[in-house]
Amino acid sequence: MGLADRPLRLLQKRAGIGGMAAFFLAPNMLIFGVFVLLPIIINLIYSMTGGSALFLSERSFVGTDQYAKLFDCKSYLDPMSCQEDAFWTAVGNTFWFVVLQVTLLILFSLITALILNRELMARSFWRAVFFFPVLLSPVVVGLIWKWILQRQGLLNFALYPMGFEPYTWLSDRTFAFAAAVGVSIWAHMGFYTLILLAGLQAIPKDLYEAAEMDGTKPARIFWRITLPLLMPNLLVVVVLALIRAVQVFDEVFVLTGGGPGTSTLFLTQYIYETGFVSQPRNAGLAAAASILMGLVLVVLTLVQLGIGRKNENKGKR
Amino acid sequence: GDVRIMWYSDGIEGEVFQDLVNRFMKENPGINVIVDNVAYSVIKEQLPVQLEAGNGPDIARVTAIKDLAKHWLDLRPLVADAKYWDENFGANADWMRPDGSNQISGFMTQLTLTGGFANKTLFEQANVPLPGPKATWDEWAAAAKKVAQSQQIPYPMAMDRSGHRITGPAISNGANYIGKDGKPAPLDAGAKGFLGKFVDWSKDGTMSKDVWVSAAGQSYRAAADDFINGQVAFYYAGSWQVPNFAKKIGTNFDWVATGSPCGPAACTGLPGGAALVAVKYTKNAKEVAKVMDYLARKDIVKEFSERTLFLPAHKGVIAEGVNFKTDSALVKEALNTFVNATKTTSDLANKMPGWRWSDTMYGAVVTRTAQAVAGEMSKEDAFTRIDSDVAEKVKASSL
Amino acid sequence: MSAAIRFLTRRKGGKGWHWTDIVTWVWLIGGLFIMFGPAVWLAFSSFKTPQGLAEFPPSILPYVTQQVKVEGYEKPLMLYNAKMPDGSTRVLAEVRRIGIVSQMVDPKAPGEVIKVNIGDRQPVREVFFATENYTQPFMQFDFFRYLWNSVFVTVTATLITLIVNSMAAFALSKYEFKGRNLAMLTILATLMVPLSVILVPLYSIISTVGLFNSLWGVILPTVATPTGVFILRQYMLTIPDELIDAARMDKASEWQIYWRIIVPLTAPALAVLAIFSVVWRWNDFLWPLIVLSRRELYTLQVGLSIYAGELNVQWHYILAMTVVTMIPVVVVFIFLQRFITTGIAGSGLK
Amino acid sequence: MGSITLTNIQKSYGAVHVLHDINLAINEGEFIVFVGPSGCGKSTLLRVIAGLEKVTGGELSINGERVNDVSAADRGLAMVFQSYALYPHMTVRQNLAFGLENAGMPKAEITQRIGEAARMLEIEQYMDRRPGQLSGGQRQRVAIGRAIVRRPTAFLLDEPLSNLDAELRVSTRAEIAALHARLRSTMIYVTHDQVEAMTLANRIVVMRAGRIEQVGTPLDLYNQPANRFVAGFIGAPHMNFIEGALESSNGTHMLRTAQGDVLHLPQSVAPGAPITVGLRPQHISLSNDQSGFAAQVQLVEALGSETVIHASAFGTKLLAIVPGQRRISTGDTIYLSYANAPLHLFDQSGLRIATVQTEDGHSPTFV
Amino acid sequence: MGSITLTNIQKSYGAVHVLHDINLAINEGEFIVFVGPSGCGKSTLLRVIAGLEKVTGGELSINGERVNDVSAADRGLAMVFQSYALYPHMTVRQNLAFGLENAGMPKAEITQRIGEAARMLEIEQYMDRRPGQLSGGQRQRVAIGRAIVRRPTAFLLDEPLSNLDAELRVSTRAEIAALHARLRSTMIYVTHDQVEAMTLANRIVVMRAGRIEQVGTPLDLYNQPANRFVAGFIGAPHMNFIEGALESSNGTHMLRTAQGDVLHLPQSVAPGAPITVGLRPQHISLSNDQSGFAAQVQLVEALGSETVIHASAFGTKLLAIVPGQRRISTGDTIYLSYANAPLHLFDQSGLRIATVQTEDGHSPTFV
Ligand SMILES: Nc1ncnc2c1ncn2[C@@H]1O[C@H](COP(=O)(O)OP(=O)(O)OP(=O)(O)O)[C@@H](O)[C@H]1O
Ligand SMILES: Nc1ncnc2c1ncn2[C@@H]1O[C@H](COP(=O)(O)OP(=O)(O)OP(=O)(O)O)[C@@H](O)[C@H]1O
Ligand SMILES: O=P(O)(O)OC[C@H](O)CO
Ligand SMILES: [Mg+2]
Ligand SMILES: [Mg+2]
Repeated sequence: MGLADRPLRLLQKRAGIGGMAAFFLAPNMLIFGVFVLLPIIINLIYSMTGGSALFLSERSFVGTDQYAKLFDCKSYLDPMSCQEDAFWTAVGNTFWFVVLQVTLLILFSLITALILNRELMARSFWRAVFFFPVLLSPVVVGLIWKWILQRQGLLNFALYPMGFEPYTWLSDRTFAFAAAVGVSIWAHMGFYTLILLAGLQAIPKDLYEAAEMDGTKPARIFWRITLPLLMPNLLVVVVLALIRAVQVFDEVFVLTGGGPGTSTLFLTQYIYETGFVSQPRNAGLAAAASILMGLVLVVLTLVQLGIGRKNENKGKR
Repeated sequence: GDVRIMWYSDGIEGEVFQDLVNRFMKENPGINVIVDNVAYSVIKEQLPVQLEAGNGPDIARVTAIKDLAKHWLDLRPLVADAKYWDENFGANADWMRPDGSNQISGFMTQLTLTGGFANKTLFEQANVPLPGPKATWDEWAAAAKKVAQSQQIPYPMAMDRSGHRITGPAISNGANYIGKDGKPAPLDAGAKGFLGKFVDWSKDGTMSKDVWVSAAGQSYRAAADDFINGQVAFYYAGSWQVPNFAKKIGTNFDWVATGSPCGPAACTGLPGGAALVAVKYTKNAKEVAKVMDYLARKDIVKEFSERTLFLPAHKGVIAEGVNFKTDSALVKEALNTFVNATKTTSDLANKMPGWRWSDTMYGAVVTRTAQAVAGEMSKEDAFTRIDSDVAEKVKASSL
Repeated sequence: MSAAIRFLTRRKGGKGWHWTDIVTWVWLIGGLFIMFGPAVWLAFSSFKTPQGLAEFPPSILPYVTQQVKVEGYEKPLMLYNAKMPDGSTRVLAEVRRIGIVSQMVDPKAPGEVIKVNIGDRQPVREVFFATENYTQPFMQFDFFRYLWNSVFVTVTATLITLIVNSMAAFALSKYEFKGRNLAMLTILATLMVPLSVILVPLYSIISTVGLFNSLWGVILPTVATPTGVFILRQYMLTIPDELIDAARMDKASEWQIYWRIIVPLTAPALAVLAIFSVVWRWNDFLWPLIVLSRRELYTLQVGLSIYAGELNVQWHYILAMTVVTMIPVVVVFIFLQRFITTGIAGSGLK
Repeated sequence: MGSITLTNIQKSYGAVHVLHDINLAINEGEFIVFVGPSGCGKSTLLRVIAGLEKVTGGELSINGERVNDVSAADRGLAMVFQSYALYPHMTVRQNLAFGLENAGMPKAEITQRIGEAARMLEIEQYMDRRPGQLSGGQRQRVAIGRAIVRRPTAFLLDEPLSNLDAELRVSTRAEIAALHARLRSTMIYVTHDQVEAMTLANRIVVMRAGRIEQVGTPLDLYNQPANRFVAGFIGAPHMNFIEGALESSNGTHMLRTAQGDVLHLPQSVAPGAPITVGLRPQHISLSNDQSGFAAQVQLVEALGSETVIHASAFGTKLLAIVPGQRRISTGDTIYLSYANAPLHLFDQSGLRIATVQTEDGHSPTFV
Repeated sequence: MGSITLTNIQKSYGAVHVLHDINLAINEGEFIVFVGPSGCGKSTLLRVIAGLEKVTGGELSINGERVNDVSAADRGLAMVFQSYALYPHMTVRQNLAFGLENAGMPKAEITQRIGEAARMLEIEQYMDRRPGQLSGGQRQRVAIGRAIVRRPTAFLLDEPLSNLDAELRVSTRAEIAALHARLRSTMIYVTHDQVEAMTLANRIVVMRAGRIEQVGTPLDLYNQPANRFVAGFIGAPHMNFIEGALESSNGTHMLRTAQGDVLHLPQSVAPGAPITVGLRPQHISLSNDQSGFAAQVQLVEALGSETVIHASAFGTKLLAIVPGQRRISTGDTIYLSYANAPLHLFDQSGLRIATVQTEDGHSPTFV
C-alpha cells in the first residue's frame, strides 16, 4: 500500500481534498451501482409490467396495475376482503413481528454485549458461544429448532417426564409466532452483539473513570455514559435489525413455513412465492410488493437517522 | 466435446447415474459427459431463468416438463431410432412437448404414482384387518380410526401437504379440473366433495392436521416422519417413499403399500415423475442425442430402475418385469403394488402431468384448503377463493 | 489454582457480589445452554444414521441398536431386552418378526426359539457414530475443489469488501461534500430490498457482463455491501477528527490518513465486518447457486445442497457437511475476534 | 522561507465569532508568541494558520502566496496540538516517524532525527510505548518531538510545555530557543507562561476576545503596555491598578482616590481627568522606617526566594513582591514605598497616557 | 473526615514498576501538593488513591479504614483529571450536574452549586456548549468545576491549572485556597508550578522515579532540602551546584573546584571530603565594584521585573537572578557576589550536610 501513495499523492494534487473524497467513494459506488442499484431500478420497472415471462423485454407494460391489485381491498382492516389477502395478512404479521423482534433483539444484544465487554474469564469462549448461531446457515437454524419444537421434538421429550403430554407447539398460532420471533433472535443476536461490542470498546476508558469518581451507579453509567456514546453504533444496530426484521424469511420459512395457517406468513415469503414458486410466476406483482416494502423501510430509516443525527453531533468530542 | 447434464437426486440415483454415464464415456471416448449435481431448488427455480436467457445445460433432469417444453430440443431427427422412442416412451411423451407437436424431448427417468401406505404392524396389534384393494377412502378412514384408538397413536391418517397428492383422491371422487377450452374449470362437485371431506377429517382428527397447517402458501410438506415413527396408521404419499421407508423404518414395524383407495369415480392415484430432456440451446446436438440414445436403452433403463428402486416408464422394461435390487421383501412387494396400480390410473389422472395449468390448480387448492384446515376460512370460502385465484392467474399470465 | 479461582470470581469493585455479577453469570450460563446447546446437539446429530435422525423421542447422543453374530445365523441379529412371562428380563436376539410376535434366541444358547410379544421388547442400544455421514460425501463429491472455490470466494470477497467499504465509509464520515447525505441514503435505501427479490434483474446483469459461471460473478455483487459501509461509517464517526488534523500537519496524503490512521483505528469494526463477511460469503447459497451451474465451480454450500432433492432431503449428509464447513469459520472467528478488543487504550487526546 | 501574513482574518463557528479582523505580519524566522486569556482565540488562530480551519473571512499568505485554499498537508508547517493528538495506535517511535515517512525520507535519516529529538526531550526509554502508556508530560514531549523532527518552514506550538515540570520546562524551553537559533524557522508559540513568553519571543502578540491588543517585543510590552489590559496581562503577578482623579496644588501633582488617599506624581500630566495608575508588584518595596505609605497585610505567600504580600491600601487590593523570606503576618500594618518605580498612567478608556518614573518615594520625575 | 494513609504502596504495569514503597500519612483537612519530574508517578499515585488503579502491593486507608477493595465510586473522592475526561456528549452544565444528580441532590441545590462554580471559574457563558466547542483552558475549568461542585471528603487535582493563563491561574489558585479554607476538605494536588506548590501546600511531597524524596512544609523544603535532588527541584530556576573538595588553610575554609577556583566557606565543615555547594540564583547579586567573583555572561533573559543571567564561573554554569532590567549582554564579564546567601552543602551521595550563611562576599559564618 505504500506503493499506492505516490500516484495517489499526484491525484490528490490534481483533485484536491474534495476530489479525494470522490476517489474513496468511487470503487464502492461503482460496484454498488452496477450490482445493487441497477437491479433495484430494473425491479422498479418490473413492478410496472405483467405476464409470466421472466425477462423484461418479453413483458408487457401495465402501468400501476400491480399496485392497484395489491391495494384492491374492500376494507383495509380486514385482509380477507382484499384481492391479495395473503399480502395484507403478511403485512400485518410482519408489522407485529418487527415490533416484537426488533425490541427484544436489541435488548438482548445490548445486554450480551455489555456482559461480554466486562472482564471475564475465557472471554473469547463466551463470545463464540453467543456468536455461534450466526455461523449457521438459516436452513440449519430453522431445522434445529424445528427438531426441537416439533411434536416429536426435543422440547416435548424434555417435558414428557414432567408429565406434559406431547404438544404440537408449531401448530399453535401464538406459540408459532413467538417461536418465529425467538428463533430469529437466536440466530441474529450474535451479529448485533458483535457490532455493539466493537462500539463499546471505542468508548474512552477515562470517561468511565470520571463517572466512577462522580460516584455514578452502574445503571446510571449505562444510561448516561455508555448508551449516548454508543449511539452511532446503536443506530447501525437499530437500522439493520429493523430492515432485516422486515425482510425475515429463511429460518422462519424452514421452521414454520408461514404456518400454522398463515399466522407466520411474512412479506418476503409472500414475495418469494408470488414471484418464484407459484405457477405461473407473477414477477410484476412480487416486484411491486417489494417496492412497497422498500418504501416503508426507507421512511422508517429516515426517521431513525433523523433521531440519530442529533445524537451524532452530540457524540463528537 | 462436452455434454453437461444437470441432475438432482432424492437418494442414491445420482451415484447410479454417474455409474452409467462413466460406462458411456468408456464406450464413446470422444464424448465427455459431465454430471452437474444440483439441489432440486436449482432445477425448480434457477433453471427456468437460465433457459429464458438461452443458457442452461445440454441435458437436464426436470419435473416442470410441460411448462418449460418450449426450451426442449426435438430429438426426433437426431436419435438413431425414433420408433424405438415412440414405442417405449410414447405414453408420456406428451407431458414434455409443446401442445400439438410430435417432438421427442426426452424420457421419464422415473415414474411416480401417488398411493397409500399402511402400518401393518399397528393394524395387526389392533386386530383390525387391512381393507382390501377395492376399499374406499371412507372404509380406510374408519379402519385407521379404529387402529389409532386402540393403539393410542395421535393420527389415524396423514397426507402430504401437496396439491398434487390431494388431486388423485379428488379425481377418484369425480373431480375434473380441465375445462372444455383446456383452461381450468371452476371446482366441480367431485372436487368440492373430496376437499370438503378432507377438511372435515382434518378437523375431527381423522387426518393429521399438523402437516397441512405447518406452512402457508403452496409449500410442500411431507408427513413421512410421522409414518416412520409409527404415529400414523395410513399415510397417503407415493411410490418415491419406498426406498426412504426401507432405509428409515428398517425392522421397526411392517408396512405395506396399498395403492390408492377408491372413490365413486375411480381408484386412481396421480402419476408424475422426472424426465431427462435435452435442451434446445445446446451446441452439440448430435452428441447430446447420442447420450440420450444410450441412456434410453432398454438395458440401461432397466438397470437404473432396479438399482434406484424407481418405477420405470419404459414400456418394454415394464412388460419384461423389473427385478428390484433389494433384500427386503416389504420393499419388493410395495414396488410391485405400485407397478400394478399404474394399471388402474384413470385417463384424467394421466392427463394431469401434461396439462399446462395443473400446477396453478395444485397451488390454489393446497393454499386455500390448508387455510380451511387451519380454521382461517370456511370450506365454501376456500372453494370460492380457489376459483378466483386460478381465474386471476389465468388472466394475469395472458397479459 | 487459587489464582484461577480468584480470576473466575473476579467481580466489579471487589467486595461481595454486585447484582451485575449475578446477572452476568446467569446470562452466560443461560446463554451457554440456549445458544450453544442446540449447536452441540447438532454436532451429535450429524453422527446419527438417517433412521436415528427420524426417531422419536430424539436422543442427544447418536444411538443404534446393538447387533450380535449368533451361531447358525448368517446376518448379525439385533439385541433386545425382552420381558419374560415370569417378569424377568433377558437379553435376546431377534431372528424374525411375524406380525406382533417376535421370534428370539438367546445369543449364548441359540438352539431354543423364544416367542415374545413385540410390545414386551426394548432394543439394546449403544452409542454409535455414523462416520459414513462424513466419509461418504467426501468420496462422492470433489470436496477439495469445492473447498478451494469457497476459500477463494470468501477470501477475495472479504478483502475487497474491507477495502472498498472502508474507503467509502471514510469518505462518508470524515469529509464534507455535496451529496454526502444523498449517497449515504442511497446506500441505506438499497438495503431495503432483499436479494431474493432482485435475483432475476441481477442475473440478467451478470450474464450480460459475462460473469455467469464465474467465481467473480459470485464475488462482485456482494462486495459493495451497504451493511459494511454503514457499520464502518458509524464507527469512524467516533474517531476524533483531531487525529486527522494531526496527520494532515504531518504532511500525510489523504490516502495515508486513510491507510495509516483510519484503518488501524477502525480495527475493531473492521474485524467485525471481516467476521461477518467471511460468514456471509462462506455460507452464501442462493446467489452462488444461480451463478454457478458447473460443478467445477461449486462452492461447498452449493456442493452440499445437492442432498436437497425434490421429495427427500438427505439430512444426515447435510448435517455432517454443515459441521465440516463450520470449522473454518469458527477458526476465523476465534482469530479475528481478538481485534475487537485491541481497542485503543485512550484516544490519544488530552 | 516562512513569512506569514494575516489580513482581516475572521472566523466564526455558526453564530459564535471567535476571531475578528486579525491583521498580523510575521517575518521569516521570527519567534512570535501568542498570549491572551483562556478562550481568546489563540488555538483557533493557530489552526487557521495551519490550514485546519477554513477562515470565514480575510486572507492568509505564506511567503507572499495566498494559501486560503491550500490544504494543511501542503502548507509545510508542523504543529504541536494543545490536546497532543497523538496517534493512539502507534508507538512513540512510530508517532515521530510518521511525518518523516510521509515526506519519503530515507530510513537512516529518519532514525537519526528521531534519535536526536528523543534525546533532547528525554523520551528515549519510552520509544516503544503507546501514548496510552505515558504520563501527561511524556505525551506532551512526544507531541513536541513530532513537530521538531519535521524541520518545517514554520512551527506552530500550542502550549507545548504546559504539562512539564519546572526543570524540564526550562531545559526544553532552552532547546526550543536553540532550535530556533539553529534552524531559523518561523515559530508561532502559544503560552500562558510569562517566562516563556518573555524569554522566547522576538515579538509577543497579546490577544483578547478574538482581537489583537498589542504586538511588540517583550520589554516593549512590559515597559510600555498600550493599554490597561496588556499592562495587566504581561507580568506576573499582575500590575496593581489604582484609580482616582488627578489634582495639582502647589506645584505638586497627585492622584486622589475615591477614599481620599493621595499618590504623588510627576508634574507633566494634565490635571482634572479620572485616570488609573498602574504599579507593578515588583516595584513596591518594604520601608524599614515608617516612610512610604501604610498598608494592611491580608495574605502573605512565601515562595522562598521572594514573598508575595497581599495588602490593602489606596482603597484597593495591592500586591507587593519583596525578595527573600520575611516575618510578616496577616493583619500587620506595614509601610511600602514606590521609590524608583515606573508608574503607568491610563486614561478612562484604558489607553496608555504615559509612563513616569518616581525618583524617591514621594517626588516622581520623568523618565 | 479525610485522612489518608498510604503504607508500602506499590504499583507496576507489567514489568514497569511505577511506584515503589510509598509511605505517606495525609491528615484530615491538609493541603498536600505532589511535585516531581514528569513521569515520576504523580498521576499514578493519585489514581491509586482515587481507586482507579489497583495497587500491586501495600495498603491504602481512608479515615482509618482499609479501602484497597473499595470501588472508586464508593470512596467519596472527587478528581480533576490531567486529561480532563469531560463527557463529550453532555453540555458544560450537564457535565457539572452529573455527579450531583448521582447523589440525588435536589434540583434547586444543584442549580445553585453549579451557578457558584461557574461564576468562580468564569465559564458562565459556555454552560450550554459541549466540551468539543471549548478552548483548552475552558475545558480545564469545567473539569475543575466538576470536582468542586461535589464537595467531597477529599479532592484529587491533577495539574488543574496547567492550561490557564497567568491571570486566571492566580485567581483560580486563590479560589482553590479559599475553597480549602472554607470546606476544610483534604486536597491532594499535583502541579509543576512552583508558585502553586509553595503558596497552596501545607506540605509538599517531592517524588522522583516512583519514590518519595522528601515531605515537608514549603519553606522547609526550600530552606533545608534533604538532598541535592529536592534542592534542585524546589525553587525556580533551579539551584546552582558547585562541586569540589573542602580545604582549610590559615583558619579560612574553602571549596576548591577541579579548575582550582576557590569558594570561601564557614569554618565548621569537616575538611577533605568532596562535596557540592548549592547556591540559589536569587541569592547571587551583581557587584557594582569589582568585588566578588568574575563570571562570563553567556545568555541574558529579560523578564521585565527581573533579569536572568546565565554565566560561567567556578568551571560550571551559574544562574543568577537580579531584579529589574539590566544592560548586560552576552560575552560581558561581570562581578557577582554571594554575600548574605545561604549555601547548601551536600555530600557525595547527595545528602544534605548543612546550610550555612555567608556574611559578606568572602567570609561566611554560621547561621
Ligand atoms: N499503562 C502503562 N504501562 C506502562 N507504563 C506506564 C503506563 N502508564 C503509565 N506508565 C508509566 O508510569 C510512569 C508514571 O506515570 P504518571 O502518569 O504517574 O506520571 P506523572 O508523574 O503524572 O507524570 P506527568 O507529570 O508527566 O503527568 C511514567 O513513566 C509512565 O510512562
Ligand atoms: N466548535 C466551536 N463552536 C463554538 N465555539 C467554539 C468552538 N470551538 C471553540 N470555540 C470558542 O472559541 C473561542 C476560542 O477558542 P480557542 O480554542 O481558540 O481559545 P484559546 O485562546 O486557545 O484558549 P485556551 O488558552 O483556553 O486554550 C473559545 O471561547 C471557545 O469557546
Ligand atoms: O445486504 P447486506 O449488506 O445485508 O449483505 C448481507 C450478506 O450479503 C448476506 O449474505
Ligand atoms: Mg487553546
Ligand atoms: Mg501526570
